[in-house]
Amino acid sequence: MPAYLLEIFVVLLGLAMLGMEAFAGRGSRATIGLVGVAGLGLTFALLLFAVCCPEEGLSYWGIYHFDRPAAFYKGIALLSTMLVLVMAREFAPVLKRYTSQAEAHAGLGEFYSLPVFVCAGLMWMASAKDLITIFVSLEVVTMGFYVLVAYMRRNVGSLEAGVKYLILGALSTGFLVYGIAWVYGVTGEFELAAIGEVLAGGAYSERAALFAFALVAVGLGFKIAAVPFQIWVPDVYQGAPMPVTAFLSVGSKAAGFIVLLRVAEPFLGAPAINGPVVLLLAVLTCATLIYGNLGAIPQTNVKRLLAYSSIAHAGFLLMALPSVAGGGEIAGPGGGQAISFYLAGYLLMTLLCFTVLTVVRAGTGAEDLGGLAGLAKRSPLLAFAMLVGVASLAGVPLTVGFFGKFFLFNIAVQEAMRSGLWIVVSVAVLGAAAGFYYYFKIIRAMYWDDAGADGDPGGDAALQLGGLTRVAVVLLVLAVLFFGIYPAPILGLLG
Amino acid sequence: MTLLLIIFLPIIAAAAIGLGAPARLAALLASGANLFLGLVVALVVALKGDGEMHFESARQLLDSPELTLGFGVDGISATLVLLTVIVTFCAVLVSPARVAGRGEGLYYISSLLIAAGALGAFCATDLFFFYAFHELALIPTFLMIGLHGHGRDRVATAWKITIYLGAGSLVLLAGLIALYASLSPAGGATFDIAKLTELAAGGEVEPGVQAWIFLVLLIGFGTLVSLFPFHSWAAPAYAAAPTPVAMLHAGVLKKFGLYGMMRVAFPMLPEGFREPLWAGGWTPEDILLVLLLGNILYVGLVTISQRYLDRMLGASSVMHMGYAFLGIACLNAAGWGGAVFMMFAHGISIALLFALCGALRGRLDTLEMSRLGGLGARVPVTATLFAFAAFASLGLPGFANFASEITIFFAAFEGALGGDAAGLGGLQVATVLALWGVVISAVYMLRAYRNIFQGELGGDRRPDEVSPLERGVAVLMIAVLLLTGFFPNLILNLVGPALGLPH
Amino acid sequence: MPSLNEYLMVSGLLFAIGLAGVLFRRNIIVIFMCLEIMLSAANLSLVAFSRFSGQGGLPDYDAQVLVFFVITVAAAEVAVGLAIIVALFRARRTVHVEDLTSMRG
Amino acid sequence: MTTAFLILLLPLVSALAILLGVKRNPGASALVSVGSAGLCFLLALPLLGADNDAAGSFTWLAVGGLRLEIGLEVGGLARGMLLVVTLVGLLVHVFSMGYMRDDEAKARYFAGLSLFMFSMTGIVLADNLAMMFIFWELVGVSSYLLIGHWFQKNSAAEASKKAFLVNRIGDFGFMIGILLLWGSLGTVNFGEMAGRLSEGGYDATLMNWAMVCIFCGAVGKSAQVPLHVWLPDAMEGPTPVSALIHAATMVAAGVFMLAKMAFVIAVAPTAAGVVQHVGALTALLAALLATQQADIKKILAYSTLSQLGYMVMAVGFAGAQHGGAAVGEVAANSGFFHLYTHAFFKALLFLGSGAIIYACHHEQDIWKMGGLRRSMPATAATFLIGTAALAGLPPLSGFWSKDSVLALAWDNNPLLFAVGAFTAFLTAFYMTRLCVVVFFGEPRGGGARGAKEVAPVMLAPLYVLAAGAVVAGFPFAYGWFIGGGGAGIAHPHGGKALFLTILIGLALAGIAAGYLLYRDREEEPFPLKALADKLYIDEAYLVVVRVFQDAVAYVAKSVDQLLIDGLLVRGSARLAAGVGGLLRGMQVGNLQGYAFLFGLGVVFVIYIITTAVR
Repeated sequence: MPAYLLEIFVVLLGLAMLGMEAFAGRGSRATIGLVGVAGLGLTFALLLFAVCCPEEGLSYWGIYHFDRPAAFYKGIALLSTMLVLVMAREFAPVLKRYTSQAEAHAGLGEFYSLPVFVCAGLMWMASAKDLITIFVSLEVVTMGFYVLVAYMRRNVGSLEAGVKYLILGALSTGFLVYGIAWVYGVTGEFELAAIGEVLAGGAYSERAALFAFALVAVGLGFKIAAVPFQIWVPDVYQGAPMPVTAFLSVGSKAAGFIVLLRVAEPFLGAPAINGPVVLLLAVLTCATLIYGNLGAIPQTNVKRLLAYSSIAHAGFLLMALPSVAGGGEIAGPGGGQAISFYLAGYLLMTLLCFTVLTVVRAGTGAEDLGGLAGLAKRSPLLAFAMLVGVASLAGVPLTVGFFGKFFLFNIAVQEAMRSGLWIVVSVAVLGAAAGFYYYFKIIRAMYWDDAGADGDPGGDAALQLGGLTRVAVVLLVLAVLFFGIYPAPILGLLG
Repeated sequence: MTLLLIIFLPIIAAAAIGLGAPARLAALLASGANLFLGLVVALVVALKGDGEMHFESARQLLDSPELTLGFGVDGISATLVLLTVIVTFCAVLVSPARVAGRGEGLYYISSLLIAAGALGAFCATDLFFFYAFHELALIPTFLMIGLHGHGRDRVATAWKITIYLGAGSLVLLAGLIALYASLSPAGGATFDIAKLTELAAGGEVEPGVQAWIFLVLLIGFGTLVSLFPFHSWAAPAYAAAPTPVAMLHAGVLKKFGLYGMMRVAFPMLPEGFREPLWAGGWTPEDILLVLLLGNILYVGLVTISQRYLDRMLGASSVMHMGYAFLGIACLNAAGWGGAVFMMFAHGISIALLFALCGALRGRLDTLEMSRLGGLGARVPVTATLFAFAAFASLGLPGFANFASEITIFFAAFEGALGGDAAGLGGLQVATVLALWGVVISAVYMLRAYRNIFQGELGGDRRPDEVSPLERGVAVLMIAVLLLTGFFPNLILNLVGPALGLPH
Repeated sequence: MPSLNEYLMVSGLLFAIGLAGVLFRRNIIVIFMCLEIMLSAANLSLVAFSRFSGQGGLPDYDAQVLVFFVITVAAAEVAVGLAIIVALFRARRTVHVEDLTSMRG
Repeated sequence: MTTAFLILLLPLVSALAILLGVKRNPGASALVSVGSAGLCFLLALPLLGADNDAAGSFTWLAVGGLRLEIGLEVGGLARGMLLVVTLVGLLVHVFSMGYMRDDEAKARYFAGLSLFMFSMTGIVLADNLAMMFIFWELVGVSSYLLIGHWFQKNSAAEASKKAFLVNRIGDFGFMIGILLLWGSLGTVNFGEMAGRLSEGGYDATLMNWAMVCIFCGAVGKSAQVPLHVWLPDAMEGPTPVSALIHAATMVAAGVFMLAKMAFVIAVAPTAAGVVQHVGALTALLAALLATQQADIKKILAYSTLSQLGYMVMAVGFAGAQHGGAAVGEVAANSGFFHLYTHAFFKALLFLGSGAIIYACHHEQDIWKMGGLRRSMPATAATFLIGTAALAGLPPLSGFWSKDSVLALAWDNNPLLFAVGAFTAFLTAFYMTRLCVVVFFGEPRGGGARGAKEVAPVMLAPLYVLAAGAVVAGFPFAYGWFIGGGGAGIAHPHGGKALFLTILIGLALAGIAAGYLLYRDREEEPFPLKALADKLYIDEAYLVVVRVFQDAVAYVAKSVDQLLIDGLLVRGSARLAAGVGGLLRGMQVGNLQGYAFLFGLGVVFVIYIITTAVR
């Protein structure tokens, strides 16, 4: 079956869930989330078995392309959305508290269906190879997030986060569109492949091309949370409902990187402007690594800490970006592969952490490190899951996070050997070392600190978690460890 | 299969404990079985005596880059495997049967994981897993020091060792990547150590580049071995760590860096060691010689001025690493054999010392040496065991430590002054200076022994004797040291054939 | 007919005005309007580029397609944005940005 | 297994047996130890006549180009030395059974003695330097254990530590010397080294350095200046130990080693000069210090030092030329000759002093003794024999050996002869002083008043040693030890009569002076504080240790804590946290501020990318 049916199916699924919210009885509303998970799971199965993967890339109407990377990112979108829905079910009590008091009739159906629409946007984006489609799909995703972030409308933090995200997001959209206009102006094309040809050809204004790239980089830098456009991240992560934070950190970042990979490739591949582009990326990489890793050190709110960590990860991912154009010269996976792999791993470990945090948040109401105190005692499974997730984020070997980081360092070192920009590697090493500190702070809280010491409400009571969540947590732990030893399945998907 | 069993048995046991198996029993079973298997492996390798890899198993995980979950042992790794299984068994034995508060299982899980990491790293035939396994110890060490460590500084110490070693590992990782990337032919990236070594012999990498990569590896590996000036994590961490962790970390895990130098840095960068970093400048060899003297002389002096037994032992283990580096810097078979032997001997002896130190800690109110004294009259058995350990550590003949040190010293002078080579080179000068460390280590060890066990009683302390179990553990390790000290060829014949050196 | 550069200059000016508004105005509604100005500036550039890169006297319609999309997106953004701003006003009784500092650091 | 191996291993077996179980029964431990010593002596006897040098070897350690052997040779000097060691060892064992009868840790003591016998035999039988070094270290540790036998006493604990550490300093040099020889000759086997040297082609400067370094080992072990400080303190150990280890055998190991290395000294003239002068200086200095000591064992200890100085000086003449021919082996033999006569009379004197101390209830101050010749006649008689031998009265053994030592100086270096002769005078003087104060006059302390003659088990060794002290110097006796067919010992080449007159005259003068000055004194009549306080050398060392070791160590520790750990490690951690805090400060929370920063970022990005274009 043609791949684009998947997106259509997902959109229909979202609509169906909205319909359930509107027309189904009160009792069956609780199952909306389950329907979403099941529907997405079905889509995932279709993706794997009915669609994947043609020998050659397919193209429909010139605006929809389907190849291995596209399938890969569709898979990432589907998986992360499924997990976000699982999380959302755990989070429902908190949500209810902040939404339904005034309007008792408003259920949570929207909260389940919006991620599904976002997922459709993400999937479409994976198949977009021209700037127009990219822009539109990106906005579908962003628009969904605006709503999701501000979803808890009785919660000041959520609203504040929503407004900040909205204004800054729109600002970045402005730059992106303006940048796209300039790219078009310089090259006369929207198709990325054609743009690449023009840029490689050399008959254009280099300065204008670079100006265009800078504007696009601003817009996309916002999405991936690269310094200096990261400024929204901590506040929005902190304010947004926990599942949305998770979705933002995975979905939004993945979206940003898919686009950045595609858009940067023509510019990096053009000999005339390659130098400045690489330099700009190096500067952004260093700044992002420093900001993310060092800024995380003093944090005590776990969501905020993970927000800075998300910035840091963007920095690590950026290290590999300069090599996307010349992938053949790299020993080991090339830039695109490495970034994709990392994002897949990042999906697993981040969602693992957020799932645990969601349960803790729902159980104790705490979002700071104190809420995690004594978790090892209250729920050894959750503590261990969090341990694995955090270790993976920190890049401890034999977890998927290490493989990801390894591939990125692999590229960064080889780039440095070629270009002499060792500063990037040095900063990355220091940043990763600092990472041990703030990630292990979480481990410390769970295992060393005693619950109740800081008078947290949860005390020693065991935490409740639903069956589906339990399954998800166990599967995620296993996946993080399994792919930490045997990454071939993921790399195999990438081709 | 045997090797896989050795490596994964502790992991399985750790998982079993995590799922609720009786901790001590599972750990004892696993480490006991490992002790047996380790002996078998060493014996088989020794009998084959051909310097090849044995017990090889490989499962390719990736085609490009070629990544293999592969293990195998030659003489060098077999020696270290032997060291690991012995120390692990002893560490498990001296672990407390019941832990106050929570986390009984953690004691055993962490010992087993550290052991598994070390075993995996020593046996890996793949650069990636060689590196990855070593890091298995990171989190257990952090948790153990923080949860069950000693002293007021334990929290700060746990952070320090974790971040310091984490950073060192990352530097190492960068160096390893640069190494494998520059060696791998286009389109055929591989992590296979044997293949990389072969490629290195082809000599396609420029010597100048080799020198720089070597330097990065030296810093990375050096940090893990506590090479001066990257040593300040070690002594406080060992002092603060619970006994089994200190034993395993100081005794076994630390040897990973040295092993890496021998397995990776030298064979894969055959010209890097003696190539100037810049025209007419220092070579990595010069730097290493200076740094190892820093370990032996400078850290030796630091050791002298320690006031607490545990800190002193920690610093002493840093100091002794200088000799192992010296052996490696000899760049001849004798020196390398001596270095491996040294790793083995030091591993056992420092584990023994930490085991005894742990026994003392449990029975005394302080380990500040100047406040103790005369305990030899109260606890003669403990004193005797400690005397054995101390003399082993300061390099008394009869113990393996002496045999290994003397091998290294002789190796440094092997053929150095005969014929045309009349005159001392840098290595020989360094060796002469390093010899002074023999005096230094006697100073601090005897001072410690005198302050704790000899002289008049300091305060009215009536500690218990070591338990029969601790005594058995100590006797086992002393016996190993004596056996290999009297018959160093037991180890050297195992190591010898595997010493395929660059040049 | 004005040259491409003149269009671009106007467009740039418009963009700058929008940006300045975002940076210096305190009322969220006004900021939002300024953002729309920025999008319009981009649209202007697009149309200009389209006009000048066309062949045979016809503009390149690709760019104009994008302009329509941008307008659509802007409309959607306004809808969502105003909803959020209304919710904010209900909760906080303010639409001034300096009142939104509960999260920082 | 050859006899030599048996002799080597028996004491080890004894020590291990005691350690592993027999120690529960102290009496049995003593018997095991004494038995092994006796057996060794019996086994060593037939070796005297043997002419078979090599006694088998096996590879101890082999890796790469390095091969260290454990090989025994029972030739030349080793034969005599073996007999001295086993004989004196046996006697001391026997004596100890009495002396240590009531000691709490008798088993440990005898285990230590057996360990010492093992180590010492190893030195004697070693056929290469590496093996010798191994046992060299082992005698150090057995000495440490025995000096520190009464470790509950602070002084004993300190003394044992000091002994070990000072020896380690000597061994530091010794090892360097061994390494230099190994590096240049490619072997450490005595025979092979001699062969390589005789082929020529070695670097003379290197040999000088090597020999000086090796001499350091002897300086430490044989307590030569400046490393002599440990020996007087070592008297904290039980007196039989002092007799065996710190008089007769271990301290002589340095001389034995030098004698074995005479072939290197012969090609290293500068080093030979160093050896001679250090020996002479030690002889003189120690004799001077001995004249003012009050502790009976300290006097004997300084006397030992002084005699060791003689021996070292003698061996140092191995490099000297006389009449165009190197005296090499002759000099070694002369030094060794004094070593073995000294072993008899000094062991005798120490055991005698042990008997006295034992009888006086562990009183060691000679001024609290007196009149003991009446209460302990047998001990006094043997002690006087020992004194006469030490003073060099003919025809006792000391006379012959001292003659041959001083003959070398007489022929080669008048200055050193003068020093040696003056030392001989001092020797006679301080020994007479000791005897007069201890045995004559009236008892001055409670211990001396209650003194009774010691048990036969302690007297028997005294008799045997006294006999040895008398006859050991006769040519037939040293023929056994040194080997009749060898190069023999040194005799003065000219002015023989004058030479003898000077020596005998000085000895008699010393005795006379000692008797006249110290007869019927109640206390030291001529207190010379500087000498009594050992010329403040210990204090000087203390300062050196404080300044150069402890202070430097403290500085190193401070640097470690403040600079390396503090500034570099913790400082960078603080820096990271500080920067993190600063960055955190950027997150002002105000949307306007965020937009402004965003704008700044845009400017920054555009600035970078446009300036990067040329």
